[in-house]
Amino acid sequence: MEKQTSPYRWGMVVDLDRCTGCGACVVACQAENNVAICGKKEIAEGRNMHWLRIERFWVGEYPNVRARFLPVLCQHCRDAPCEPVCPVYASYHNPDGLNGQVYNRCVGTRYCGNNCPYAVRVFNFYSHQWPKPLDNQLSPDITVRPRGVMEKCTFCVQRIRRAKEDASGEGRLVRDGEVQPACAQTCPAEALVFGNLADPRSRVARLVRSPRRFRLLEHLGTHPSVYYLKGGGREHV
Amino acid sequence: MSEPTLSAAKSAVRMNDAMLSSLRPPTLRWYLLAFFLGGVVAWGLYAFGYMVSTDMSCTGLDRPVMWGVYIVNFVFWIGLSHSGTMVSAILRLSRANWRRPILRAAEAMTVFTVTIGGLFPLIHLGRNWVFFYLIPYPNQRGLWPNFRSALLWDATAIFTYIIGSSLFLYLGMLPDLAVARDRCAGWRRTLYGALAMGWRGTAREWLIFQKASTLMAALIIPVAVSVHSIVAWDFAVTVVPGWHSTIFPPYFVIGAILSGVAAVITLMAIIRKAFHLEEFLTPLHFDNMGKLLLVIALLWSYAYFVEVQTTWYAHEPIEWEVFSFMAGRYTPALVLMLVGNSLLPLTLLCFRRIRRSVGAMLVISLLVNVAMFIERYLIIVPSLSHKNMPFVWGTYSPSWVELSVTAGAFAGFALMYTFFAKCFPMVALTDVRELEARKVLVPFARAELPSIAGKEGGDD
Amino acid sequence: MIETLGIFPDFESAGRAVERLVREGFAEAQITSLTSVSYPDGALVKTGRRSWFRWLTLGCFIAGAAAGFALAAGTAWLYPVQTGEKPIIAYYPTGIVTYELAMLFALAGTIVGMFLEMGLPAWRKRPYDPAIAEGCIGISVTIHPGGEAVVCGREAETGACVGGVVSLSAGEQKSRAEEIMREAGALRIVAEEPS
Amino acid sequence: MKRRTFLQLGGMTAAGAWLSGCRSANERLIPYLVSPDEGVTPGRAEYYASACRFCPAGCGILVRVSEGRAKKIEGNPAHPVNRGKLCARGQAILQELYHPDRVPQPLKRTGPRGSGKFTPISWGEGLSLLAGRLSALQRERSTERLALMTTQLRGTLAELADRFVAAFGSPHHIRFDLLAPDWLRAANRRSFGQASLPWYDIAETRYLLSFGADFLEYHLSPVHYGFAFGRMRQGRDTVRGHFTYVGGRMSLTAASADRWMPVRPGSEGALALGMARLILTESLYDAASMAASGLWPERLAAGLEAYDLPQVAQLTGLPQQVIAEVAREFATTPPSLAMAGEMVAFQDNGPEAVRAVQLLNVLAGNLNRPGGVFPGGSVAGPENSFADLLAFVERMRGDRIGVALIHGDPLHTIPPVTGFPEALARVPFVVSFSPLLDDTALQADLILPDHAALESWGDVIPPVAPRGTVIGLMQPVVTPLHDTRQFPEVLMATARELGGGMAAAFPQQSYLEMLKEAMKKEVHPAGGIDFETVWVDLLRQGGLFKTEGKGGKGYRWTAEAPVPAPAEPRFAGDDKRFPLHLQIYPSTAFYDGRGAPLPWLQQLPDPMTTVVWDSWVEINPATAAGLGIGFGDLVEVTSPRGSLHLPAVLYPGIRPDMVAIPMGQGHRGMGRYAEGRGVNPLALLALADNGTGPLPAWNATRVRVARISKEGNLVTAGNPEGSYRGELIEI
Repeated sequence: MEKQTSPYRWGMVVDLDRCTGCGACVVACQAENNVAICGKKEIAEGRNMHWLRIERFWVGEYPNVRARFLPVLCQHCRDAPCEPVCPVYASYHNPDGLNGQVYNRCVGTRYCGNNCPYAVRVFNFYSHQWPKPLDNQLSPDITVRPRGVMEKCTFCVQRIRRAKEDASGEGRLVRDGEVQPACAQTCPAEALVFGNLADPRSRVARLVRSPRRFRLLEHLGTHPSVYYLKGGGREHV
Repeated sequence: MSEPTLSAAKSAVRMNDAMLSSLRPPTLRWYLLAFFLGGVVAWGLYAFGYMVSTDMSCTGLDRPVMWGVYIVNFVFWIGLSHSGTMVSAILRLSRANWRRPILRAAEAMTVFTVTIGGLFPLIHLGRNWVFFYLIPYPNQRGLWPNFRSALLWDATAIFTYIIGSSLFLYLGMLPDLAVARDRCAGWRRTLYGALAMGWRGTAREWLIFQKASTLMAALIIPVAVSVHSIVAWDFAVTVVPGWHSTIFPPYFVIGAILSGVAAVITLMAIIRKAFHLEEFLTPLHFDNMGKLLLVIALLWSYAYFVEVQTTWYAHEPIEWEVFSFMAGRYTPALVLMLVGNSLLPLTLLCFRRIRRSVGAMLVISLLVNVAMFIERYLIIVPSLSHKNMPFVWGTYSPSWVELSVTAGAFAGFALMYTFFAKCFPMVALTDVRELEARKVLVPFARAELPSIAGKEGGDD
Repeated sequence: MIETLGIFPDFESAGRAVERLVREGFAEAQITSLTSVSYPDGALVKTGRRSWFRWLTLGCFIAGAAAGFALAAGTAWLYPVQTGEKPIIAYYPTGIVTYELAMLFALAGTIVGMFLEMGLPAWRKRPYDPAIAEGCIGISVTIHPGGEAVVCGREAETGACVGGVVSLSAGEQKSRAEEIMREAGALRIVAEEPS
Repeated sequence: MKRRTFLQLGGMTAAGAWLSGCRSANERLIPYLVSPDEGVTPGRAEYYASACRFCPAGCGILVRVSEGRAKKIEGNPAHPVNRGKLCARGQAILQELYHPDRVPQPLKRTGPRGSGKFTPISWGEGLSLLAGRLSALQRERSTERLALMTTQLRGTLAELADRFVAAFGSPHHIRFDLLAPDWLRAANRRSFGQASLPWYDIAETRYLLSFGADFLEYHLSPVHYGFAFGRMRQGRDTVRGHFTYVGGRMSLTAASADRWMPVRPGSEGALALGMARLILTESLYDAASMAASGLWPERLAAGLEAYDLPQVAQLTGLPQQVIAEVAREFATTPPSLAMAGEMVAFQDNGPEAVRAVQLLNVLAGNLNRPGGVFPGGSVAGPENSFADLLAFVERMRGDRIGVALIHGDPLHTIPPVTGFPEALARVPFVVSFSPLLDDTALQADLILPDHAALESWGDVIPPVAPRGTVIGLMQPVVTPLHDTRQFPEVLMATARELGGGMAAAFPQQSYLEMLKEAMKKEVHPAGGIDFETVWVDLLRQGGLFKTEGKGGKGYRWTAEAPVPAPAEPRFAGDDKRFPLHLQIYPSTAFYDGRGAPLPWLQQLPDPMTTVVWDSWVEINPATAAGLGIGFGDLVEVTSPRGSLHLPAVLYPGIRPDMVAIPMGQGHRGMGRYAEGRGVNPLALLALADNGTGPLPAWNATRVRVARISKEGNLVTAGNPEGSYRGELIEI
């Protein structure tokens, strides 16, 4: 069996020095991907469905206190801990380096959710409803997930798919910046940059070479495709 | 037919009567018990049905604690199953004669606990109705299950274990079924006759039977070890702090045997009382089981110490966070676990008087199992609560649905066991009678000492 | 094949009967005991010690290993799923599944082999007495119509299976055996109708 | 049919409309085995350009429309304000369109006011009801008894509203917005002689010093400045702009700062002047800039004699060394930039404090230079609408208003201390145009529901844009869902109904026609080019974006401008009974409350506290410990004006003598997601009167806080303990 290969390895760079924590990406993701609306009770129970969250950490004490923001989405690990534990291949890896989630296959063991060190997988504990006419907003490109299945950030795979089809229709590769997930597209400060890590000239590939780069929980050896750039200073000059 | 007149036969009749007393028609109390247990099972089924028909929000699960009491139950029940077959097999191989009255209770327990335990991974699925996606069979989806997943290892191992331990139980019961067949009438005779397969007890049959028993015992032990190792791998192969630990498989196996041995003692005490088997389940048996429990508790304590000591010494931040969270939030449970699994057995079981006291042994063995349930809980829940990302730490407490299903599982086990006890010989009577038949008094100096004639098992 | 079964109240009388039967010339292989508990081999009768069912266990073990390997590795090979940079066939899990299925087959094979070798389940009605369950001991003598020797195991010594009473007719052998057993203290004789 | 005609309206899709869906779904079955991201193309969607009017910033948007339904809102890359970027609020207005509790048709009140009992009526009935009331006023020759109350409208809509009121013969068009930058216009007029709003060149600055200007959240144009902030930080190869924030509460903006100076509330002006004095005495100022502004350093320094370092340190509660350090950095890192924001302006010495900050820009030479501050176009607006509001309240109280037409939700966004709610209750006929039954609509006699933004036409003129003319155009992207009509159309229809001079004031058939005329004036199409073509192009592009040239008059300190002299701050409530300062601030998600009905915004964790679906009060952990308050406890916040019950959030980024409550919640109506949720902190505000009349000093109220119970029912998206354990992930 031949391994499939791909000219793409999608990745993202999150520049924490640019990130202001405003939350635009969170709503963009929710709007793009038919992410369920969760009420107060649901979030109180720890069942928020957001695929992308901004973590806020307090460091130090008043008056020398700092707040640090960390947008966390699926890291699309090259060695994703969620993949091998799924008994039904609902969590799988595609040749573009995306960590996919096939809702139809999912039986809801939630093993992947446990084994994801980044805790970015959300489970449909509830059977979510969109009161009419809010359901008009639901995007036809993306499944509305039924109860009992796991879901997570896909790097807006529907957009990638569209861009790849457009490109292959024109007999070329997807150009840098041609496709962006909703979060990166909307980020006012351009803290999120998406692109093809396999192309050394792409913007992400250039940013990844920054000395400020790091990856979340790097010691676990998951090799995420999401790179972070450390906040530059944030201390007194 | 004329009754045998001589004493050997007489004692055989008496023993048969005593040991098959459980097969007598059920009393009102039995019906009440069965009715009560059936009620609890029905409630558990209702709770499960409620969960399936609404959604999983009725559980206490959340992110990050995506596994809760269902998986605690799974590990606990699979752990319990270890005593039975494994203890019985070890004792058979080591030719401990005192094992004989215990065998059946232990082996039957294995079959039922592993059945209950095996249900829990299915109960806990988000979409139970597509559970068959987990089963490897050629399907239209063109997709086979992912054997990389420890859950598939579980599935195969538990399947093997259910089949193996059922066969082991049946094998041990074969001669007893023949006896029961000969003493019963009506539907029972038909049933036992069919199950006994025409067993007559010829010398040849006995010989092959003994060899098969020994072989089965030898085969089932590695299966039992592998089953609980795989259950441990469900946790150990993850990257969850507190789970990712190399000692988990042996530690889980030891814990499983500990809870299993304790459960056998509990059942011995109950069966002894319920079926008036004081003559066969003597304080000697409790004494020996007590010694076994003591040894296993010692091993468990050692394994736990090693596990915690490594964490403490390494002081890896997130691992240590998980441990301190567990010790902080669940202090009473942690203390109860250490007392029940380690402190009490290690001190009390050193005393012969306590080991020989059925009441004390019942209390200790129950406590061990309470502690083992807590141990499973403390392994699963705190680790998930404080996983790698501090921002999404969470808590978990089981909901009424999960508790009801748990209660239903306990009642279901008790119910199956009660039915089994009513239908099948609860004491391995041919094994016990064999010992009786081969017991001779050997003159030794001024005394006559009891001795067992012949080699155990008739096989080398 | 005619089987005659004597029911003895105790071990001693049964032992006596076997001894006398052997002395009379019945072969060891013709005589067997029916007991509800197991006695050490040779206490009453001697039986061939070799059994073959464990080969079946081994065979099943190997078949199970093959099945397990086919299940884990074969299906992955035939229905490959792209899983990033991981190999299509997972080595370690294949080992586990192979092991478990091998053990499953071995366990099942043991039971099947045991019954096959015992010749159970028996479809033919054979002489039996429920008193055996109550501690009585049955001694059965198998006599072949025509008086030829019983079929012996391969390992039996030459002549071991041919008793002295072989010159008698089947019917005579049967009544001789019954007589011996009664003398030894049999409570009753359960005889099989000649088929 | 309706949808088709609508779509034919001119093919105004942006970025080229193309439909796929030609590919048959049955072409081949896709087995599960094939990764599902191969070979499946979902239907193509169309993008319509429009503009966002949620907050005054006026960003350009693209709406993705599929099968006649709006699916997603994205930033319009062609729009110079937001360049394809968009904030959380802008994306959520989709839910305003599809809100399940929209008012589907005109309603007439049947129960008592506030009871929420209404009867649906037809538009004909509704309009004749309104026209009847208005013609009654005309008959009584008391046309001045009509009042129109709106937010600070701009462009064609403002013109239309003004014309309506003027034609009717009423002087009352009240344009009050709690958060409107009146204070900035007034300060600019006093300091620079021109009221235009500034445009800050944050992207190019090297040292940004913000005095309570939360430009990443709501100040003037958050997306525009958010984009600039990213470039200031990492957009230049060798320079990383430094950012210092001055303010008693660490806002979201302050959280991105390198240095946070938790200054005592009301002393920001003193701090600015202290820095100014230090810059002057150490001769770090930009001599050219001083000269251009006609300022003499020595004379100015003499005027600032009172603000020596020890004195300022004492006033502000900051270490001398820090103040001096920041002052020197600011003066010696050109181009630098000082901004003053709402948190400074809403003190009772705010007007002068804002000017003190502006003085810093003069000293450092930051006026009209890249990386500094420019006048941001010619947008004029009210400079003291608060006074208009108070006068209007006085009129209502005197029963001198007969009909009030209200667009917006003033009952929620005007602090009750102004007397507005009681005064409004005296108005015999109140008309609301709210698309949801908000607080104001609940008190109205007639509701004539407006279209949702995505169903409306309009022009949106951003207050802040880099030089030139920028007019965003709104166009309907879907057919109206309900039987609603756009607010300007209703005004025009009413005028027609009234006839006479009113009808004559509106010669155009529709608002759209009026809009096109206004745009025609702006673009002056060259001869030969049909305006319709230009119009379609404008719609496709999202508006008129002329960013070149027209660089008006720069800022210059006017000769007659006095030296800023912020008085000693005064607060409502004495410091014994009310020991804590109260700061209210616009919520990141809801702005002034208009975002509250949108579930996406309710679900969006507040960036700083991660609270969802609620209000809260932020308390410094040390203060909370002293009061026995734990995280999430229910507390009572009492001001001289009233008290509120709400959960407490222990917030390390706030002064111990201060508490803060976000605005935006506490609606009595506004649909299922907002109703009865949280509290409206405006109820706590008292007015500090410094003798010159009431000022909009919304941050000059003192409160006390007491614990009530453990049951705060507070929900945070982040684990409160884990939020302090960033070291575990090495953040």
